Amino acid sequence: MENIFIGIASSLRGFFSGLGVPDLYNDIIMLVVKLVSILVFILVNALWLVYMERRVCAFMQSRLGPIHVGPKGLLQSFADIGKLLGKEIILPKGIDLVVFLLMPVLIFVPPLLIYAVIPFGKDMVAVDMNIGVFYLLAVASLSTILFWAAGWSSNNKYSLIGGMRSVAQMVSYELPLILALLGVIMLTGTLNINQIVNAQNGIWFILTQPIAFLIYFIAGVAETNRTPFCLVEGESEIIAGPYTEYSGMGFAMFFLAEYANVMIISAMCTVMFLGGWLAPFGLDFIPSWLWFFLKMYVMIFIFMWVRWTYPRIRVDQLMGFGWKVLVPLSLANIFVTGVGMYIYRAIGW
Amino acid sequence: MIMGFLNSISYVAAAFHTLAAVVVISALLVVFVRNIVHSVLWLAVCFVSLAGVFLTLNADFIAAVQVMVYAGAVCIMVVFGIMLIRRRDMGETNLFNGQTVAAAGVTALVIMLSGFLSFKVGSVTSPAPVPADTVGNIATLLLSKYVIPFEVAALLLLVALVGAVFLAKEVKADADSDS
Amino acid sequence: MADYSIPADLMEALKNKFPGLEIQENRDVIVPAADLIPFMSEIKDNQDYAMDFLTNLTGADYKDRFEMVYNLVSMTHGYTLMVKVRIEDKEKPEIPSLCPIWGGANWQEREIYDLMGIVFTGYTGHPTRIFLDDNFQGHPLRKDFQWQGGREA
Amino acid sequence: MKTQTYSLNLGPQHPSTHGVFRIILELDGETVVKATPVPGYLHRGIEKLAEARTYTQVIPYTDRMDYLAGMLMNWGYVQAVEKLMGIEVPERAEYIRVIVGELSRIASHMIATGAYGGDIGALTAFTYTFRDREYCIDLLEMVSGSRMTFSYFRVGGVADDLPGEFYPAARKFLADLPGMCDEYDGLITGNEIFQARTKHVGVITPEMGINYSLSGPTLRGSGVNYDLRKVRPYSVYDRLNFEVPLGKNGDCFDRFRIRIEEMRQCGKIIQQALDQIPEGSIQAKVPKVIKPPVGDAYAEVESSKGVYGCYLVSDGSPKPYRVHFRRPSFINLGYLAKLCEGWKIADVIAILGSIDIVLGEVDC
Repeated sequence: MENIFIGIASSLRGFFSGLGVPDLYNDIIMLVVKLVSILVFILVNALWLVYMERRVCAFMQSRLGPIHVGPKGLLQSFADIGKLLGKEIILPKGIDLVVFLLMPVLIFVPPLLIYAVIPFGKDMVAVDMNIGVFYLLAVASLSTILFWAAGWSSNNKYSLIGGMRSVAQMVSYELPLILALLGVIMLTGTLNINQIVNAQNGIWFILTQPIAFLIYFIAGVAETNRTPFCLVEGESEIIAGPYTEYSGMGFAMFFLAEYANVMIISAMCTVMFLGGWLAPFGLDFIPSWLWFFLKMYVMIFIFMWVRWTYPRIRVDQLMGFGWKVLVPLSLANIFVTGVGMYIYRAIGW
Repeated sequence: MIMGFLNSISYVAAAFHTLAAVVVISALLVVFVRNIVHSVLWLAVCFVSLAGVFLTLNADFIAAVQVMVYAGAVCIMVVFGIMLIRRRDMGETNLFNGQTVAAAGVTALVIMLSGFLSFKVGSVTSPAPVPADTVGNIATLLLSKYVIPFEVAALLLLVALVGAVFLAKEVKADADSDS
Repeated sequence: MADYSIPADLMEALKNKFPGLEIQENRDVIVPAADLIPFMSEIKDNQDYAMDFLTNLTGADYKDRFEMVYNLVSMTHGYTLMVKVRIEDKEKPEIPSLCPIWGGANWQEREIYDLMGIVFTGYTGHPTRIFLDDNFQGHPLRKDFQWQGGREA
Repeated sequence: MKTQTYSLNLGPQHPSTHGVFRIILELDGETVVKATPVPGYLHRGIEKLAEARTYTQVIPYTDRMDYLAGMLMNWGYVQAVEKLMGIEVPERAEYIRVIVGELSRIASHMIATGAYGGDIGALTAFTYTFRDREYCIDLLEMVSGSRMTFSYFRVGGVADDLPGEFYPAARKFLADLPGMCDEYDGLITGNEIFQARTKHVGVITPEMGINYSLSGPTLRGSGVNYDLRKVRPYSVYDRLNFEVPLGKNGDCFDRFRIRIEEMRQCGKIIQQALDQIPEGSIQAKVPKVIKPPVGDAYAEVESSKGVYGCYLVSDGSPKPYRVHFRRPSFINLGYLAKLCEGWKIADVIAILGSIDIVLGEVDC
């Protein structure tokens, strides 16, 4: 079980070299296979998350949620996608056509790029990058301009307000997000995600860096634009923000990208603070990738729990909270971590 | 035959040339498109492909910095700039003004100067291989050899930050929005 | 039913102040249109009455006149009072606006203007239509209004 | 720095305007410079329609005004007719009116509470209040056979007596009601973000509230003790013991909180009414064709939104000569433009939700 995916990969590679394919092309083929499987993974998971969100939401709201399509409503997401595919894509008057049509497509690029560096299990990472964490943060910041451009091109004031909010929100929450991760990076002294996971063999960083975890979680919720920081969509104020004018599959793409982003933030929480694919309490008989998913889904559930419990914060409160609470707190966390490490070394453990 | 052709080219070189072409074309489009929003979006394309160029040079850290600082943050700043432009229709916001000739002169001068300098220096290839741990080296250099410039830069940014806060405060007194 | 109307002696004082006042047997008060603003200011500001709450403002279209109806309440004393004003001019009904005295009169006057066509004077930019389209012709709550068009043409 | 304002058309199709209501906002960034409310998209001319119906036929129209608290709308109208005709309503009918009226008030406040949660962004609150409202509506269905537009009141009494199964069901609902209110308090009222969003937002001072003829929870949120059931008790409210919850600051939070407190008080009122309800007739002696004497009358009740009044003019014919409804939602909205100035877009939604309007009633 543990090595099932690695086994598949190596047998595939063996199959191709058996056919006489040179190593270079074999590498490229394997990369494509990995990327395609990541794409499939994202889509399947996003579809599942749509279903899960509805079930969790229904559970929180004391109702049933989707139960009719397929067993326990499992096929609901497929029905939704089918419905959305059949919808006409409405092009409002005065839009910037190219940008308008391009954004739902491009919105999937940053998540896709990020998944390349996430270790789904022991030795299960598409690209083991030296500066994985930094790369991840850099790419994640790209999606903001896509939201903004989608909002701008819609030629709708609600969309534009949503787009501007997404920019303002990103500016205030990217900083605490990065600063929170700095604490972990200081402890491990590396930007390599695999090494960070390995460093948590003894103790998970959620125990040594609880404040950083909290800051990362809050800023992560803000990054994914979910309640209580769902100002970008804010459906009771600005309808659906940048997605207001999108219909059919264009809207569905934004919708799925949101879930892809939720998965990324959850996966990052898992990797950076919850020991990644490491098995706790020596429960090694469960394969590492299963551990990773378990932890990731616990985080996703918490995300959903928060979403269906809290009201939405106001835009100036959001900025104030980011700049006046989270940034100083994360700076203090870095300071305390530095001092702590110094003392730790001075004692000489 | 195709296999032979594929084997003959260097993938890194191909990637470099493609990316370089994208950089140049997108940079030209930044200047020539008439809509300033499109111009900004092309600028983002330019920065991201520039990060790609850095990657072909094995400078992964610089590439990530390029994406984060330029493609991420600078574009956002430009967006804020656009929002200050008072125009209902963004169609004619990135036009040429009367100083085309002067600008062409300056540009030509810069190109000539940089061409002359690169010719004089010649293309130097470092015999040492690219170290795997670029980040560690950068950190060590920043905090030992270049610690004073590093601190001065930090101080400069701090001053800029305080100045920005001060300016924002002034604006607040004018009953401005907080976006 | 308890009695919440203004005591008789206070009514008498009002009658002395505004001779044009007509007090009906159910203690509703009919005020001449010219006296409306001074009368309303008096009963609002004089602490003996303190009619500070304009509950209801409406109008009715009779054959020979329009009648404005104002229901007032005193928060401090608990008095209630119905004030009526007769507008004899059926062609061009006009009456002073109460907006300077009560903010709450604004929308109610706009409603009456919209549906009954009574013009409220003395307050700039007021009244405008509130329910019906700005281009709508006529005032539906008038008895002589005939609906043109629509399903029942 | 010089900035330019822009206008934003909020509604008539917007998720948070509680129906077809439109506000034209003049915005500076996200801050409201000027707000112009535009009602009228649901105007059906009920006052005009009533002039062509008999007195009894008008009753169903009143349901369609505040369709969330139809019983109270019936009540205000029949009370005006009774006042005009001088009809004494039998005691049992008065108690039944109090019971169904207060149930309607609870149903209305539950929607107001849940919808306000939704306005602030907590959609879950909405489903909780709607779940509980079902029980309330079930009770009203037992009584009137209808779940929203009841038309249960008649001039001089009510249409039918309470059915036998109503009493245990109502007592069970009343026993559950405090728990439901506690749940809302825990889920919404106690939430930090909710309080940050609503406290000190959209403050109405008592003076301005009175000046602008506000009523109901909107006025009582500012601390003005003006509840017709206490100030000028009608029906049998003078025999029932209850309190009027009052706010302190007049902000959105107080207006919201008062509604939950009022639900608790409604429970107390219904409990007492059920205990005290006498046997007897449910309908006064009223002629078959209702022909009030020539004259006019104005009667008021305290509806869930505020003071609901009805002004009736009779010319002695079987049809009313003129009917005017003083709708609390409409008059409460008159202050909205002033209230919104200087707040953010999100606050406009919060303020509008805290006034708790029903567009059927605003536009009439």
